Amino acid sequence: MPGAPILEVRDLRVEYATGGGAVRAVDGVDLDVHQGEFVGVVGESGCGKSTMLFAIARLLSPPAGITGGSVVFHGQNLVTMAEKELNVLRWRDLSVVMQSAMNALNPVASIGAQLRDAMEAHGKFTAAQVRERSAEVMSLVGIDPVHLKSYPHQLSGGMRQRAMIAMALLFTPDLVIMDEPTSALDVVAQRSLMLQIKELQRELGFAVVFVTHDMSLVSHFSDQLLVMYGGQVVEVGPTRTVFDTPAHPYSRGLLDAFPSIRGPRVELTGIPGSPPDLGAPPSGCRFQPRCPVAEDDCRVIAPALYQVGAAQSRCLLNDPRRAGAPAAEPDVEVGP
Amino acid sequence: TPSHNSTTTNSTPDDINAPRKKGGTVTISNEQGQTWTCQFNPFNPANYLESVGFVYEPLVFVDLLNNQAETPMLASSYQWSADKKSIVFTIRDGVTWSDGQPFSADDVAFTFNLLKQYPAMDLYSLWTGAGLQSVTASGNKVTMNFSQAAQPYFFNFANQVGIIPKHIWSTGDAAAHPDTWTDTNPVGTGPFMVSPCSANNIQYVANPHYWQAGKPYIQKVEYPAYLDNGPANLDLANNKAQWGSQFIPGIKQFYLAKSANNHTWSPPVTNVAIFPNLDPSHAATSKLAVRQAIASAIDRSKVALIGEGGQQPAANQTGIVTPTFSKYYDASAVSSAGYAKPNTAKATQLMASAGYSKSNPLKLSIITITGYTDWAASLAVIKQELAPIGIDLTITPLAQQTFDDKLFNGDFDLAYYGEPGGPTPYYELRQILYSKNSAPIGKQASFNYERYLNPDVDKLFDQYAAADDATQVSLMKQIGAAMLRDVPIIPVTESVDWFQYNTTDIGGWPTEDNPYAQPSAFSVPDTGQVLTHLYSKSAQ
Amino acid sequence: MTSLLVQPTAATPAPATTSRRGRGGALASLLRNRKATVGLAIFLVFCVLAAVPQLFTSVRDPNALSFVPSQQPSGAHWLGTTALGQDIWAQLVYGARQSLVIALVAGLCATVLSVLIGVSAAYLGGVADEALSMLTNVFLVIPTFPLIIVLATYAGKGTLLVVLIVLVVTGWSYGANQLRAQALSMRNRDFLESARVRGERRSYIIVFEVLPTMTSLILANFLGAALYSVLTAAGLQFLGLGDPNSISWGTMLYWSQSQQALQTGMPLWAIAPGACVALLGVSFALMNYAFDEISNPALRPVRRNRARRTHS
Amino acid sequence: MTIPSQATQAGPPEGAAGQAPLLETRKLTKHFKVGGALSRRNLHAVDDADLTINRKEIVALVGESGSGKSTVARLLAGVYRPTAGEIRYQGRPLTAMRGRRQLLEYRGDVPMVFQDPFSSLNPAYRVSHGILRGLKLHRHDLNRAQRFEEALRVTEAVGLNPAAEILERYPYELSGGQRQRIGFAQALAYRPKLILADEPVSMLDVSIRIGLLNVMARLRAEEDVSFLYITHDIASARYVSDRLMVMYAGHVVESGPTEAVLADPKHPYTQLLLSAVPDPRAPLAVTAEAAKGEPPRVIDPGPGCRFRWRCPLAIDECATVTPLPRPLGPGRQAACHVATADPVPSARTTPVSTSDTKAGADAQPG
Amino acid sequence: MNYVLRRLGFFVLTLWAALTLNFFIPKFMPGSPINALRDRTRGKVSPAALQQMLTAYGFKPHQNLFVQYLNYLGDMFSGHWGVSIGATLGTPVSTLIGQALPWTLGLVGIATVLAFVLGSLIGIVAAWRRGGKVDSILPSVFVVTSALPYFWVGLLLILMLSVWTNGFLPSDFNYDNTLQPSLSPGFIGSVLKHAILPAGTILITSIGGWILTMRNNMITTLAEDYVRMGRAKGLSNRRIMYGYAARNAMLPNLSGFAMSLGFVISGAILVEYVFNYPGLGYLLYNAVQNTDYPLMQALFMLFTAAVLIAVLLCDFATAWLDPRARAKG
Ligand SMILES: Nc1ncnc2c1ncn2[C@@H]1O[C@H](COP(=O)(O)OP(=O)(O)OP(=O)(O)O)[C@@H](O)[C@H]1O
Ligand SMILES: Nc1ncnc2c1ncn2[C@@H]1O[C@H](COP(=O)(O)OP(=O)(O)OP(=O)(O)O)[C@@H](O)[C@H]1O
Ligand SMILES: [Mg+2]
Ligand SMILES: [Mg+2]
Repeated sequence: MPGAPILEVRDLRVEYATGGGAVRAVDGVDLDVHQGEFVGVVGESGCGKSTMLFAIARLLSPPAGITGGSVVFHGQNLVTMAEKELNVLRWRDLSVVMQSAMNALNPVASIGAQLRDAMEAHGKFTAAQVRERSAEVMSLVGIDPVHLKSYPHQLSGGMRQRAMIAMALLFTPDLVIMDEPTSALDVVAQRSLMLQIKELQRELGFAVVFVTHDMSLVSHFSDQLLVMYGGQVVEVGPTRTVFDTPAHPYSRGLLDAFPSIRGPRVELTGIPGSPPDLGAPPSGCRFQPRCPVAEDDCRVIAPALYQVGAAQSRCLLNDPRRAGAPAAEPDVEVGP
Repeated sequence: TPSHNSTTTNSTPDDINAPRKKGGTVTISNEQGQTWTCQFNPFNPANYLESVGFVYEPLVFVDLLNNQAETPMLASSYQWSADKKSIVFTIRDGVTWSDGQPFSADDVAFTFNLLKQYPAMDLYSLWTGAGLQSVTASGNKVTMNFSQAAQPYFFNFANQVGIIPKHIWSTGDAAAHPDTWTDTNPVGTGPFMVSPCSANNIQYVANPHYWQAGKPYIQKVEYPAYLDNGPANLDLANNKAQWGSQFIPGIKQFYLAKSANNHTWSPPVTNVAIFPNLDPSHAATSKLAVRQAIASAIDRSKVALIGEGGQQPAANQTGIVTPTFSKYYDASAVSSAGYAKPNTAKATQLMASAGYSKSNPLKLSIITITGYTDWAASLAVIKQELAPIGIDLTITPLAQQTFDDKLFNGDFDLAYYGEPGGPTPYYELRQILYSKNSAPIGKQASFNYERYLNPDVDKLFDQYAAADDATQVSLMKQIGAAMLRDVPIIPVTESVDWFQYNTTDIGGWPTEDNPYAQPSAFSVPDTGQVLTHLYSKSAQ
Repeated sequence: MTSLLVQPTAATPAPATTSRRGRGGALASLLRNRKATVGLAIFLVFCVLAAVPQLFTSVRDPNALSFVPSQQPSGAHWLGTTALGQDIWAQLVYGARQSLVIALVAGLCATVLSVLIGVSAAYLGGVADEALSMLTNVFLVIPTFPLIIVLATYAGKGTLLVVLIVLVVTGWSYGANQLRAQALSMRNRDFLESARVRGERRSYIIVFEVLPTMTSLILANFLGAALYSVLTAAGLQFLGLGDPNSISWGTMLYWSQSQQALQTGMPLWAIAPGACVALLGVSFALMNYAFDEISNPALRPVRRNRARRTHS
Repeated sequence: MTIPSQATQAGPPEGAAGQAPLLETRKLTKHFKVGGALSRRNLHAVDDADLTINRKEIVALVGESGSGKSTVARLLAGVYRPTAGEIRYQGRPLTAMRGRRQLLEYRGDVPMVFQDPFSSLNPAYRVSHGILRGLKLHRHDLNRAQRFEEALRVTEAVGLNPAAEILERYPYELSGGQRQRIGFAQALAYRPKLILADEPVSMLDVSIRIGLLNVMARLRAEEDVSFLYITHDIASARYVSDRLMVMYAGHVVESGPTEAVLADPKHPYTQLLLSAVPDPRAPLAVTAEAAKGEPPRVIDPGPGCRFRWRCPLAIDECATVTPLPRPLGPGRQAACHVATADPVPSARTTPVSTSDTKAGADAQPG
Repeated sequence: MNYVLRRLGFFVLTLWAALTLNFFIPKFMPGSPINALRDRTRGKVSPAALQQMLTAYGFKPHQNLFVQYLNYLGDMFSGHWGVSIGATLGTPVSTLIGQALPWTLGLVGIATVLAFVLGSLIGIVAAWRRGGKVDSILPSVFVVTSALPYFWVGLLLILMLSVWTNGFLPSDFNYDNTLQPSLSPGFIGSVLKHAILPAGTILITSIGGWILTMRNNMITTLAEDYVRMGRAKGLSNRRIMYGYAARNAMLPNLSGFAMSLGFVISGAILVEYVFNYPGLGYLLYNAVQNTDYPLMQALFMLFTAAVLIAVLLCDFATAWLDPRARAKG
């Protein structure tokens, strides 16, 4: 990837304060996003994907709070930024598409009104300008601008998601954060939306951080793939590398959980057990209780991210010292 | 033929009748529980108290508290026929209506004939009950003919009916339905005129055309609406109002102690009594011994003292209200009947004869009206007094409507109640004891709720109408004796005309020494008398 | 007809049950809540007063006119005596029973009625639902207090029974509406569908599958109905529409008002019974609100957490 | 662990010949009234669906959201009464079953597993509640202790260990996967012949899904249970099912042995569906725009193919004549005027090319 | 349209049901206006005359019940409410109501609306400043005030601000009796002064409920994705607070507000009784005490209609503010 990353996340930590103690939902995540890049983030439900995204956009509200780390966007640390400055930057440079458009759109305001809202928060526009730009972005995502007058509940699921994306593209930001924008949709609709996002990205050149729990969905679209487990990044690398040669047993397990519609029919196993409770994560490697290849010291030693070819993996088995390979620095930064 | 010429009856001290200068304002504090409707139709029983006496005047005023002393009002005199079936009024000259029109005998005849035409207006059933046959005017005379001796009704037709102006009531809305006409701007002969009336206050101003020269002295009367006793009493205590007409709890501390000029005088007028159910279907209360026992056991003065806070006097078993009607009262009969003092021993014995004792008590329930706090307190005392003689009394307070229903239909063992009266005990006792006022259990009785049916007593009442004064007194004593003998009801205390007054600026109030009229603001037409006597000290 | 429905503000029962059971039963979590503990404590105190009033006063017949009237508070009469000569403290103590009985019995009956009507309406659906919700809505919209006054005035002497009936008749509709909405939202829950497919009878499903999941709402409703009953009954008695012979706080208020206690220098006579009504009401309200907090954790008081401080 | 053994096997499994299929529907139709009490409009959720499920067979029913899959399952489970058509169970029409007894028996034979593991268990009860109630209703021969034994057995059979402890828990104490297994255990407790599984895994995480599919396969192999497996995930349908039925807007548009249909989809809708499935193991075949539009809500439809607005191959006839299922090869049927029995030559190499279409999304019937 | 029709249908049906109830309840209750009037005239007037009198005023209890019912329904809708047959015998019911209505509207109406508006605002702010000082004490305080009986608060206020302070504030009636109604500052001042205590009572007892429900709704709404979305869009706090969160949180409260009007009336009766305020509540109390059927029935209908109309308006307001409600129809 050329140039410096537009987004640099370092050692990001987020906790939920609960009655039963702190739940560390994001635990030391590092992430780099370059101009125009498509970064896929996958992981099971509850592994902290949404929390991480909201932390990046500084959208967490109590009881969640960022307890450490930095989010540097265009050279500014969002974590320490004042709300006022943040508001200037939001949506112009960094926009968000949320998991469920039904909930993320204000149910009592028309789509047009919500677009206008966003525009008016970032400058003075005449009514005509607003109308024009709104119609423009709506057409961009393939919705008839007549729907600007519609209310969210009057649109189908797919249209709502598209409208959300249209809204995110109002100012042609540098980075769009997407939290499972397609998970409520049908395969067919999902497919067409994905293609559209990719197309828009090619056209407009923004970078995307795309969260999903469906690994196969991003397989064709993302440049970088980040696999999360239990609040941590367990594997990160170029998408194809991760798919072709998954280094972490969890990634392998995930891949093994997808039956194919074209390949030979083989028996798949999935991953037994269930994800860890982030309030009391298991000692050592977090995946260790479900890991088919776990060894004794996995229970004791918390692995770091180890470089494995073009990717990095958080598995002791990938520890170069263990494998006898030349020692790599643990906790290497993401990216080649 | 006895005739009453009333010019001589007024024997009040001079200073009261001495001429006064005009001026000053009186404020009445008499809780009504509602704001004013500003209707002054004197035949509307819901609000005639605000017009009769103030605006409308009767033919003759009868002073109940002073041996029926009569004051000629719109009639300067009258003459009964010998059989008392006909009466001729001589109508006063020189009276004008408050709108300046002259008053005449025609107006009087018109008034009474209107009552015939609209029975709803005939509040005292003159045409239906009293046997009125015709009312005619000729010159300054008005003649009323009755089908029977009508002397007892004199109080009603001469004293209670306010005379209305023909020239107003024979035109327009008033003529179309005089019974429901609102009469918002009443024209009368009385001392005052309404000006103005609002929901919160009626203001009366002196009638410049008033026929009693120089009267009224007071130039303005304020009659504010009170929704509750509390503020009404407060205004009295603070002398914001001078004329009070309601029960004041703890009157000594709350009212009298506030100022040396605060006074109270509440003359007794009727009885508050225990009404036992005499119908045979009520085994216990229809038993004479039980009633006698109750009558003997109750310490009436204690009830009056504790229950009524001493503001109502004790009653006696004859039902003659004393001292108001002492003339009819036979004290010796009472003591010889053994009711002069409470007698627990005798009562216990009587109960024993009926088969009850302290260990085998008679369970009785007495109904009363919710919210009559003094009655409740009285009953509490009665309950305590009846316990030792073997009566276990349950007090059952009922909502007014429910109480009425049960009382009228005879659905009770004992009821605590009081009935209205009149210028002599005859009126109250006839209501209570006359058999035609009764009805079988389950039917509404008009007054005789205890269902006392005694032809002998009926006869006494029948004779009264045509009888002369002395006979009337004797008849009443005989009726008192029946009360002692049969104990049809058990009078406990005497209910009074509530009256409080302030003498800081206002003089001329009726007092015990000079009871020239019933003093309460809810006694009509007595209010007219009081209002023409009051004067402002500061204006003199 | 559904837009009249007041949507229950409580969270859906599933998470509610979850969070409560999760930490050892409804009672335990109630006890952990400060508002609930205060409410419960007040309630228990009144329960004790109601159960054994004779432990707290030597007076046996608090309505008897046994003392010198209108005394100021003293050692002998802690709160003084009434203008009729009754010991105010004794009346207060003995009065707890009726207020409590009214609260509990009326609350319970009204709740049972709400459950019956609300849940059946939701579950039966169709015409039955239309009819029952119509009924509910009519009772909801009709101004109840005037109705109560009319009923209580005419229905005889305002005995306890009459007051109770009146309270139940007018008090059930709000809860029924809530429960119907809640049950309606559950009607097509998979576990009910599952019971139906299993072959369970309708009655079994309503009683054993639907109701247990609504316990928190039902309990909240009971507390609400109890609060309503306490206040309304006291109001009625205050207006003199109760049984003036009974010993209850509302009746005390009625007597004190009719004897002008405030104006005649006996404020305790009016204030003390009112305070008791208020306290009992407050105890129900506190428990109810605490219940809300327990079933909807979002409402609980938050302390600004450590996390937030790092970047604010 | 049992590999889906019938993977290669086409057509009905053994013992089907001469004997009535386990369950069969004829022209099964369900319409719903929509739009308030006064409205006469009908939503055609399922129209004229013929389907057959044989003994020991897993039939997958796929289709987009709203195509009527759940309605079919509910019709079969007896939750809804069909508007028209017939359901025959072991040769006997369902309508012929009289009384609660017989119906209970049917319910015992054909239980249902629900989609949402989070709401399909009553939160107020321990998870054993549903299983024990089911046993009480359907297994009269068992006493209390035996019922508990049986509950333990089925719990273990779906791979939950230790069964005794898990049965004592409340639903919220279990993970989604565990709850869904309880759902299967409930169904299994009746000793059913056929389990109607309505999207039993779609709410679960991918890592857990496959485990449950394996449970289904094993139950078929070991307990001789047939399944109606409803899903919109064709890959998982392929993984477990013997036969595949594709629904679109209330119609069954294609059916046949799973492998055969996937290898050579006849109906354009099946083709579209297949092309949309992402497959990380295969390279992205197209960059072209996928079909626009969404399946119509079928309210009082006229005649004609309901896919015609989105169909790249639509001809005039499609707008006037409703295509009926036609046999197209062994055990295969498709309801399309255009489809032919010949294999689509390019189907394998460029499976999505056919969906490169400009079908008008706005022309849908409302 | 369908929606409007349905709502109107509900309106008519409920009104009809309430009116019918209203017609029959007094019919089957003991007591009669005649007896009440007898008590009022202290028995001086003969029952026969009273009977005649009431007949003259339109009280005809012996008519065929069904005819009465039809007449009654007709009269209720046509506004021919008849004349009072109770303590205010002969006064047209409409006059009585006309006299009392402005006072109740002015006092109870304004106090209630004020409580709703203020309560909602405080609730919104408290929820927005979640965890702040206000928010931490607020629920406890207002849970307590919302459970206090109206009349007791009234009595306390009277005691503290009137009795103990020697009538610092008037504790009864709507204005000083010595004044004539006019627009003079003296009169208006008197009206306001007389309104302070009763209005304060209503405010104190009813504001808590609004604060709490609004706070709870707001907290729930603030956790919604669209609020977070508003932040993501970089909207100002005010815009999010009022335009996004409060507006949505308000919706469920609207119908609650309409419903609460019913409770307002009950509160009004007690408050007006305690403060002897000559409003509708007091009128009703009197009507009941005096068996004044026409007045009772007209008031009852008025109350029901008022609540219904409020519900209807709130329904339409909700529909106007919430497009989803419109769709549900
Ligand atoms: N309010 C909260 N209080 C406590 N813990 C929370 C809260 N919200 C989320 N969590 C925990 O934080 C963790 C991460 O949640 P998050 O929503 O980020 O997961 P996710 O990966 O986005 O899951 P999904 O795929 O289901 O959206 C979860 O384990 C969850 O239990
Ligand atoms: N009880 C019902 N009343 C009215 N319409 C219904 C009902 N149940 C289903 N429908 C409608 O019938 C159609 C088919 O619904 P169904 O639930 O069978 O679809 P599905 O294929 O299961 O969809 P999904 O994949 O979303 O579960 C839908 O348009 C749905 O709205
Ligand atoms: Mg998420
Ligand atoms: Mg479905």
